[in-house]
Amino acid sequence: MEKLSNNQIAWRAAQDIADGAYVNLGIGFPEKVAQFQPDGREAIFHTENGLLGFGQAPEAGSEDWDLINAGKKAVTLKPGAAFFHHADSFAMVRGGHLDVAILGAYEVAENGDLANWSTGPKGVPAVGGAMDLVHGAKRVAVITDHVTKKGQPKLVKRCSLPLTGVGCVTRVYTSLAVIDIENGRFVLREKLLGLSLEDLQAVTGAELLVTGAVADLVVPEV
Amino acid sequence: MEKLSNNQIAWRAAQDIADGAYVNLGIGFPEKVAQFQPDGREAIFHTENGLLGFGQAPEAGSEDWDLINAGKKAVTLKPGAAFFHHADSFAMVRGGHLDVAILGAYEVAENGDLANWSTGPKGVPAVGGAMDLVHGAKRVAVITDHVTKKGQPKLVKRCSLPLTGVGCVTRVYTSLAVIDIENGRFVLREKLLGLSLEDLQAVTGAELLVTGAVADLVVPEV
Amino acid sequence: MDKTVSDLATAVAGIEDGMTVMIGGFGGSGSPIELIHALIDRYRETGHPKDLVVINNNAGNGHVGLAALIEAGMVRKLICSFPRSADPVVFTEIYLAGGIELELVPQGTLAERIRAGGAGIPAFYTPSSYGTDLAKDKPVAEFDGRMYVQERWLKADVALVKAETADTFGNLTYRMAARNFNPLMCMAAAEAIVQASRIVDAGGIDPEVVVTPGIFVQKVVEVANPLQEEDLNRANAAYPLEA
Amino acid sequence: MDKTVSDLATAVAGIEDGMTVMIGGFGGSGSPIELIHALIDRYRETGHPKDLVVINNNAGNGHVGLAALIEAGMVRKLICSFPRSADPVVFTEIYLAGGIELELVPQGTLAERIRAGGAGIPAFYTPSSYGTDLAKDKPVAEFDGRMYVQERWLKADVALVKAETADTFGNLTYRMAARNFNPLMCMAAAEAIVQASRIVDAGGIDPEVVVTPGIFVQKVVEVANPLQEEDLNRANAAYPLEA
Repeated sequence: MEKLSNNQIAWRAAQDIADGAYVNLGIGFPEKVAQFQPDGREAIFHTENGLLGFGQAPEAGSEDWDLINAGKKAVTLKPGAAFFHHADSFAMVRGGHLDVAILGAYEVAENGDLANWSTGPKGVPAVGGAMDLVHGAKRVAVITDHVTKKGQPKLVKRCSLPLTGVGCVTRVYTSLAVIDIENGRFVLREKLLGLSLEDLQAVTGAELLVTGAVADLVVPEV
Repeated sequence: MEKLSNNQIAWRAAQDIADGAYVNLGIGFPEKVAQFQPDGREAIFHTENGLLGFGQAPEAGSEDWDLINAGKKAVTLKPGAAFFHHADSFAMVRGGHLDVAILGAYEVAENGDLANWSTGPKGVPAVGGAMDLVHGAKRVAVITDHVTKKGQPKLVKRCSLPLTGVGCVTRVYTSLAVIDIENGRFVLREKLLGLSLEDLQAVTGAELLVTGAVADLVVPEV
Repeated sequence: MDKTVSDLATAVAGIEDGMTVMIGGFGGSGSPIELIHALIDRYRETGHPKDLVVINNNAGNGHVGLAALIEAGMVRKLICSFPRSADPVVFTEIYLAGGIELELVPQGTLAERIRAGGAGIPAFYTPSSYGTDLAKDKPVAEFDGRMYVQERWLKADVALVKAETADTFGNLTYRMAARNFNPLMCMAAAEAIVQASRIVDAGGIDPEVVVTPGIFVQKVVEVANPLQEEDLNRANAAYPLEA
Repeated sequence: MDKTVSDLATAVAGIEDGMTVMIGGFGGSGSPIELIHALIDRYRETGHPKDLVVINNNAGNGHVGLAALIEAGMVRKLICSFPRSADPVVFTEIYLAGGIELELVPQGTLAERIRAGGAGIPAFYTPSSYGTDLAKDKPVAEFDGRMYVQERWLKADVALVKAETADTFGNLTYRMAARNFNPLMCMAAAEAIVQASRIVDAGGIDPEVVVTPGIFVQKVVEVANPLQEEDLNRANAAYPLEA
């Protein structure tokens, strides 16, 4: 089955970020979204460790390890940046001041539940800021491959893994489709050109509603 | 009956403030305490409106009305001062970071209750920061005339006026005596030279315990 | 992105009847007098906004700023800690005549309720006011052997804020003790409207010394030489001011 | 008043067995490595302090700083949000062998619990973790139709903090994102012990740009050129460091 690359999923998610939006990108894959801001729009990126308005990574060798993001990667400052402490940082998160948070997922359920912090009782658990982000940002979106590496659906009826948050996700950008969560159901908005609804449904763990036009998910090579 | 002037009461209270102590003085009479710091000691004064380390009033005509204390009087800055917002200011108060708060009183009860914000349902009620101060500072002291203008005791068995705080006062500096509150009782520590215990008890609304030596309350003319 | 608006009238144009309006300042220090006066101008021209719920530490002084807003009859309810001042005649007369509602809140609780509103904390416990008339009907709870009062967050539709320097992204600094409630109110209002003595480009404020990050600010208007309430009152001014 | 102490060993001399110790930093950024290493030195010489409860966002990286403290066997329990790193081998091995207790707290809740400890707020409600395993056995409550989890304050006996500039009164500034948890931990600890890259006289920091007012700080020691955990780990360093 044809599918979008991670870069392409990130590109698609970036198209929905308005100029001047305050955005938090989860550690790892979601960080890619910052690379694909449309021309003429400038989002302001927030990182949990007390910085608004950071830019891309510096050149190797010129890192300043007091200027990092939540993934502990070195970043740079853009004009209009601000530093603050962790309680103020999460006041921004919990207080509903972020316009968008874009996170990765192990599972997203049709009721908006998200599981992205723990794959079970084995190993060392680690949660970071995910449980705060899912209840804070005005819009919580997920970017993810549509299925696991083993081909199992990541969009499911109910999450089987430990939850990050209850009823928090409103949009999912996958390698095959763009899907909103409305009233506890998956609503299909966009799917890859040439991908049938039946084939998409077959790799989705809960029913996909079609309540209006379904647009073609067209993404350039990036 | 001989008694201390307000300046003298303030002087006595000032003697118990250690070098380097963080101190909040209530609006009005308690502000006088700052004038009588013993030589060689420097307390750091906190004001609710977001300033640590202020000094005396500027000369008339050179006031800056953005540099005021909680009583809205113009003050000056001392070296080592810091500005902060109101939530941080009351984090200092409520979080137990102040060493001493010295407040005025309508009534103080032997159980440590304080009434100093309202004389009853008439007029416009106003509380300010008093209810926070009484539950925050490590030591909450009161300075007051020993009796009201009508000669009634201000140190009482139980407060009759609306409370500012419950069981919060630990020491009272009056125009006649220094009295600690311990285990719900007034314990006499110092009284004016020549004032008999009987005469002092007669103007005090609850029993004065004597559990040890009672020192002479000797205060210079100030 | 540029959060600058051209003038005071535009800045306050969206404030509607019945809104909850936080107003920064502690007495006159940090009080956004020009924004308040712009709001009074609008009311005098249009009859709106009225029935406002105003949150401020005080209740105005003399006949300018917040006192003038109350005197104009625009305020239905005031939430404050200390409705007294050198010249509290406006609030006192209207309050004693039953013309305005008052919710009295201890000052530290007021500050913390506003911060909680901005920080997404719907309720918290404080020792302040426990056992007093101001805790009546509030839930209480014991933690580690001590009693506490449960307090709820305070949010607002709009905050009127006075800053010293703003950049076009809305990052703010304040002037000395004029900081007071202003940064908290930026956090707790859906729309923080800021008057700043100067506006600089993004990058014009050192990121280390920003007090209010721009995420908490929606509109910024420049008022280069703001009036001080204390000076106006010493001159016995009343709003509208004589030219 | 002068809160300066002469050297690192003196600064950490009062930390005793069983104490709760907050350690600032987010990963290596803002981590007071020299204070941590001084504490390890003391343990190697005296066998104390041990059985510490440590509060930090992470669990150390490589074999320096917090990781070295854990590796030395001084930590009984860790309270953190994210015990993973580029090289988490020390914590991972000891944890999986049952040698250390872990309390996992969402990062925003961790920050707010520490602030609450410093601000005299014994408990507050947050939406974070509602309905998840991390809210198990915690009280919940509904406010305005939404469910929240009750969280308790966190306090400590001691905080180890890294600052950029300190004055002799303990007023502090930080360097960029090294600020993170450091100002909160100063508030929440009975004794905040600060290493600063430079110490200036009172008056040497503009009162407008102080981030941590001195009231929250008890001891300050100068460490002019502090090590960065990231640099040490890229050099595969382990504590004690080779000369």
